[in-house]
Amino acid sequence: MEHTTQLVPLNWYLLLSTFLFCLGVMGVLIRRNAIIILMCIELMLNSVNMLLVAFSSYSGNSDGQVFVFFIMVVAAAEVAVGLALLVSIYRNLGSTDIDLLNKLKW
Amino acid sequence: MNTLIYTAGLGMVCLAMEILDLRKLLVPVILLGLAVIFGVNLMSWADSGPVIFAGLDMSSMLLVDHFSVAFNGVLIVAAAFLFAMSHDFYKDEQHHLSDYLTIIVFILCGAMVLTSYSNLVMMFLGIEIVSISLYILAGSRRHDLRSNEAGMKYFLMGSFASAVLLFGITLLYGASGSFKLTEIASYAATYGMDSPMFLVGSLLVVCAFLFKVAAVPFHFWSPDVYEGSPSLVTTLMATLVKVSFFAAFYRLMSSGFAGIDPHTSTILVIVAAATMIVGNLVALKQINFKRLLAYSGIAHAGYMLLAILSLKTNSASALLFYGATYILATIGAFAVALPVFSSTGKETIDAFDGLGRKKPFIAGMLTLSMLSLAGIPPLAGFLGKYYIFSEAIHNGYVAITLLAVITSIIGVYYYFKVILAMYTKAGEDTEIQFPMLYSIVGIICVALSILLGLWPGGLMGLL
Amino acid sequence: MTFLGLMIPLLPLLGFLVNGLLGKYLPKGSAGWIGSLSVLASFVCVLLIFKDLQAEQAISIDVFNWIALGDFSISFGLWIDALTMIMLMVVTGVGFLIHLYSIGYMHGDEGFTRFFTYLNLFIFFMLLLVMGSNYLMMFIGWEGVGLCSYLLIGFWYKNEPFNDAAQKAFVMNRIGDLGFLLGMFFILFHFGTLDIQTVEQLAPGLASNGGLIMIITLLLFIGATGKSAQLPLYTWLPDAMAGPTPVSALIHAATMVTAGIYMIVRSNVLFALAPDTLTIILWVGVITSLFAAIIGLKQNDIKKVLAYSTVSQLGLMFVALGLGAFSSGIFHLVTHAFFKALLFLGAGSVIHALHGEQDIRKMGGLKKLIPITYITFILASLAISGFPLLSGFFSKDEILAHAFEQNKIVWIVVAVSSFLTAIYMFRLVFLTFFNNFRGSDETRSHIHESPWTMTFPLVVLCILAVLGGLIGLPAIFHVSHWLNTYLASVTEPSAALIHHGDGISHGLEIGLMCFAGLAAIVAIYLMYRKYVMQKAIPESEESQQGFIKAIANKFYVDEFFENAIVNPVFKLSEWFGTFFDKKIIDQIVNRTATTITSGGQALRLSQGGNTGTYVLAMVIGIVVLFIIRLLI
Amino acid sequence: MNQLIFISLSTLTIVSALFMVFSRKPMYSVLSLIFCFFTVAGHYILLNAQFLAITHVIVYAGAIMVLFLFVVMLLNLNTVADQIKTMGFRVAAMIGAGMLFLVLLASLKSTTLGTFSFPEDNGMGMVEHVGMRLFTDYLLPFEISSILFLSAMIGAVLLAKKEKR
Repeated sequence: MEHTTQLVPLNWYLLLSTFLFCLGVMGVLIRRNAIIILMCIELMLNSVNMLLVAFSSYSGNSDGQVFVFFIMVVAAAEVAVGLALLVSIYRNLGSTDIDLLNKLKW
Repeated sequence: MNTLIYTAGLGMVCLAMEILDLRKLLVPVILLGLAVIFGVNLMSWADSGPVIFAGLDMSSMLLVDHFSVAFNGVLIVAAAFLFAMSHDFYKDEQHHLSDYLTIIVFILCGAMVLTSYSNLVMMFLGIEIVSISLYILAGSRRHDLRSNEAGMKYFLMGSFASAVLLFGITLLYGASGSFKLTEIASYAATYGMDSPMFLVGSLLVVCAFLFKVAAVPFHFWSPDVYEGSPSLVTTLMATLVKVSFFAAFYRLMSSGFAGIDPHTSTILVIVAAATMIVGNLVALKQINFKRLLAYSGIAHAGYMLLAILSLKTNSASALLFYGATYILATIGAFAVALPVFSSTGKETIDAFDGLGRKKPFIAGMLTLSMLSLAGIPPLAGFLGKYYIFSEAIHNGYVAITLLAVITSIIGVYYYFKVILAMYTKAGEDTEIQFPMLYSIVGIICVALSILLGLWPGGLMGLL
Repeated sequence: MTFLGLMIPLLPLLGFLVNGLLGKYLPKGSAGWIGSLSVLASFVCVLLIFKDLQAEQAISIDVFNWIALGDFSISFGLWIDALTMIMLMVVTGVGFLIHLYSIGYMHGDEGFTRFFTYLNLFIFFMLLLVMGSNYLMMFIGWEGVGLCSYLLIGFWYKNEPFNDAAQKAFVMNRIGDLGFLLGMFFILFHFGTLDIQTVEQLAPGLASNGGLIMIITLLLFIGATGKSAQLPLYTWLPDAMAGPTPVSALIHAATMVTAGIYMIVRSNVLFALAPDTLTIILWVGVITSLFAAIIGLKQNDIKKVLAYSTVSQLGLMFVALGLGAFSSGIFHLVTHAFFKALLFLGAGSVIHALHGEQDIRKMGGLKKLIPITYITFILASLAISGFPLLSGFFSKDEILAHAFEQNKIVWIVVAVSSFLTAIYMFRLVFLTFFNNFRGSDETRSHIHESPWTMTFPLVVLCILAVLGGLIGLPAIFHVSHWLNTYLASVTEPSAALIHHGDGISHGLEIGLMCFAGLAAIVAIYLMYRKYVMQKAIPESEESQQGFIKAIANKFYVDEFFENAIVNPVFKLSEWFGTFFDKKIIDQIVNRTATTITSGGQALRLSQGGNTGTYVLAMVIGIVVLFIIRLLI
Repeated sequence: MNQLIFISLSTLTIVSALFMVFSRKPMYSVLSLIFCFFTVAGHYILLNAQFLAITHVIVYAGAIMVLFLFVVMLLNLNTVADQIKTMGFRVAAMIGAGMLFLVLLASLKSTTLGTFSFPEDNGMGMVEHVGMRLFTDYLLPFEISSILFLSAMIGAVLLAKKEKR
């Protein structure tokens, strides 16, 4: 009945995800605050999740959805560790600016 | 499979011992446990049945084959060395000892997953277990800003690389409809070259692996992180972790991508060439020993990439042999370096000044380790290089192999810098404390380096 | 015999282990005796084998199968044939004498034990080098002697940074090693084996593949130029004189630097199949021998003179190889090992007596003060100058005869350089031992003859330097040339491949010998006039004018000689020494090194410590890899 | 209809993501990212992954983002605007990220995926089905991920706990 209106090309999801992924990359590059960078990485992960779910629905195969759970697990663990590192740096440095972290070089 | 379960169990035991306040026994118990695990691992060599976990067939997740058993064996031995050294290294941090050791045990678990996965889900989890635990360990000197910096840098770049990896995995899934290596391989064999998603996905995954093994241009994290991390963690990253990532990379390329297509091989050749050049050249100018070994590790990654390139012949045993020799030499070097660092308070090459006079025996161990890293016969490092290079030539990569020979000759210079510092300079009169366990680890590593150099038989051509 | 063969390298290794591991617990000074006796024992083993081993026989000892990979395998094997025997006798025999000498020379040095540890390790590796049955074994020895050489050159460095000189030595040897390594790779992948004997047998079958054999031999020759200090990789050898004198005698005169010659003779069939390579070797040898001899004329450091002389003599050996006269090369190698080791040990004895003074301008008149050193030194100088009937005379003449037969230009150049040899050697002798002492009185009062451990080796080596020629008496003496006969089994396969002339007639040979002997005598006389009768002392460069004036009022002959020959040659020498040597060769090598390291430096600066930059680099890396992927 | 929903939802996603990336105040970034995650959950529902959508909201918006918020407040980052990178670097970064986007697009453009209708609710995204998969086929990774959690837990405590001295 509404067959034509229901069509969403899978390419659109591919495009959206790629765009969000690259946006996340840009965020990682241009921001100096470690928290925001971490959030940008979360954005990248989410773009991936979305694409996985799209592929999963498209092919009617739920592996993709299950994988998203694992990505969430990892993201949660990553965030916990990342924020703990951040707090410990903040205690020593009084800032979360990663450009101040340049003692190790050359 | 049992190997993995027992290792995870060992991690639990460590945590339990913390609760029971048995810290003193921690290292002996872990070493004992590793010995048992090594035995269990050996037993699974002959056992090629399906992987059964909780009554379910998990063969599509984990595949125990000769490749994984052999690499697990090497990793367990490496871990045993690291734990033996940790006893003295963490002497002043007793209250955190069990935390550190448990995390290292878990890293070993992750590394074992990496050697035996047969599904991208497991690969991803393995990579993350290893990486996340390493972020923690790298930043574990909480009051040391350098350690913080190392942890943070590693964390940010590592997570970024994980995101790239995931994007790649997703595209592979989108193309092939599965996470199983076998299905991906059959997809690759049928449509691989024509599917843009598959190509992009595989390239992104390769990039993520190149990051993990510190290949140029994804190597930038490694010198900084190696330098800033506590030295034992640096040893861990340079040895166990690096080799396990290479094993995973090899497994992915050989059983996931069904060999190596010409495009990927061109890219890997370029990356390997850049890696050898950058690693060896930059190392020439280093004064910090850990940084030096970081660049040396980058250079060695370049050589090990040759094994990945040489998939056509069965280069797995070349990779195994090289990995083992590299681990032995690097741990041998660090077994000398760690106590020297803590006695002199320096981590630069001149910390070794005059060691040849003060402690000739110890200096001899470091010399042999350096010579093995440099690839001077008859030490094992030479045979490792020789093995990998000859595999590469059999696969037709002549030019890159010539470059590898030339860069490895350049590389000898910086290893000799350390040797010459020990023998031709008079250092300060600081007393070098050299605890027993370090010497034992050093002696075993060096002895194995020599033995493997002279009688490679067993390990060479194992796979 | 297998057992004895194994013991040869193992005994010095044992000495190394005992000294290295237990040195601290042994009584002081015993390290020297342990070291020396282990080499002596090894020498005895060599003699025992020599007694029983026929010239055409060979012992092959496969210790174990080392690498078994696919189609080819490499055994950890030793190979003893006539050529090995000669080298073994030189290495262990001369090696033992130098060990013995070092006991006296290094007496009281804080690194006494360490010194003998390194020395024994060196002997071990050198023995591996000459006994290895395949190129890989040879390479182990090759690298090992290099390592010991650096450790010993740097033996007396304290806190100074390991300077340019050592870096240069290192870089030059690396270039050489690279050549060897690549040569080895090519051999492996085209012959499928690294076993020297097999390669030698297979090589003629591959003769059609001349280009390949030429590449292999050229690469091996590059290896040889690095180790044996030939143009352009020779300047490290004079700098290596910073090490203790026994080291210079052992490593930088008698043994290690001859490894290149040994390697070429070892693979003589391979080289014989590549006539172009032989020509290159010939000319490199010719130029090096002349060049180093000229530079040697103006050196004022006693050890530097000897170092350049070594380079020059090694050049002469390469000339012999280039002419296809492999056994003549070995003949000169042996006699050179005798007299050059003796010269270095004598120089060491002088330096020892003068408490470290090495400048010959501050010596003089030592002949009465240290008579044994004086007599042995002068005999060695006569031998190296080609004074009739001493060892150097025969070995050099053999090379000259081959040169005369094949290429007159080579003959002329080599004759000139051997004339120059006599000149610089006797300049050295007269300045050191004749006239009056030019140092301070205080130093003079302390001069004394060395202890017996030092003079005994001098005397033994002196006997060898005088009589060493007997192993290769030319045919005109109506005896067979022992060395040629002995080595025949090694050199015969290649002899068929090289076109030799018919040989020169006995009359001509006698004429050439007389000529050479006469030239040496003339050179000695000229130096005697200048440095003994006229008491000339080389001055620093500023007062050169006055120096010329001071001798201007002498005989016309002298004047002519001074202005027409000596001055230009000496000027040339100075120019070569300062300009060519230091400016060009060193510059090129150092440039290469600095280019590489500054490349490293530039790349190093890209590591700026900023996480953002690193991530950006990664992103760009991904983009670039994608573009590569899209384009290909 | 579906296309319309997709486009409007995607626009919201992109705008909130852009806002997150470019906002100078950490607090705004956090809040816009939370919003962004809600729109992603909307996509999940569109794609028939209902259980996942709920979990997503709980884990991301509920746990992870609250953690972020908590840290931002704890470290007092909500008051100051962030430092920005130099102009040159920002231009380079934009070019880099833009290039990445273009290269990915160029590589993927020839993908033939076709279109698809959002499937009938076949129960694939419901908790029963996902749970079954998770505890049968994916049991091993499920257990292995506990190692990851343990390790992260130890680590977080190790790193962030105040030392009693």
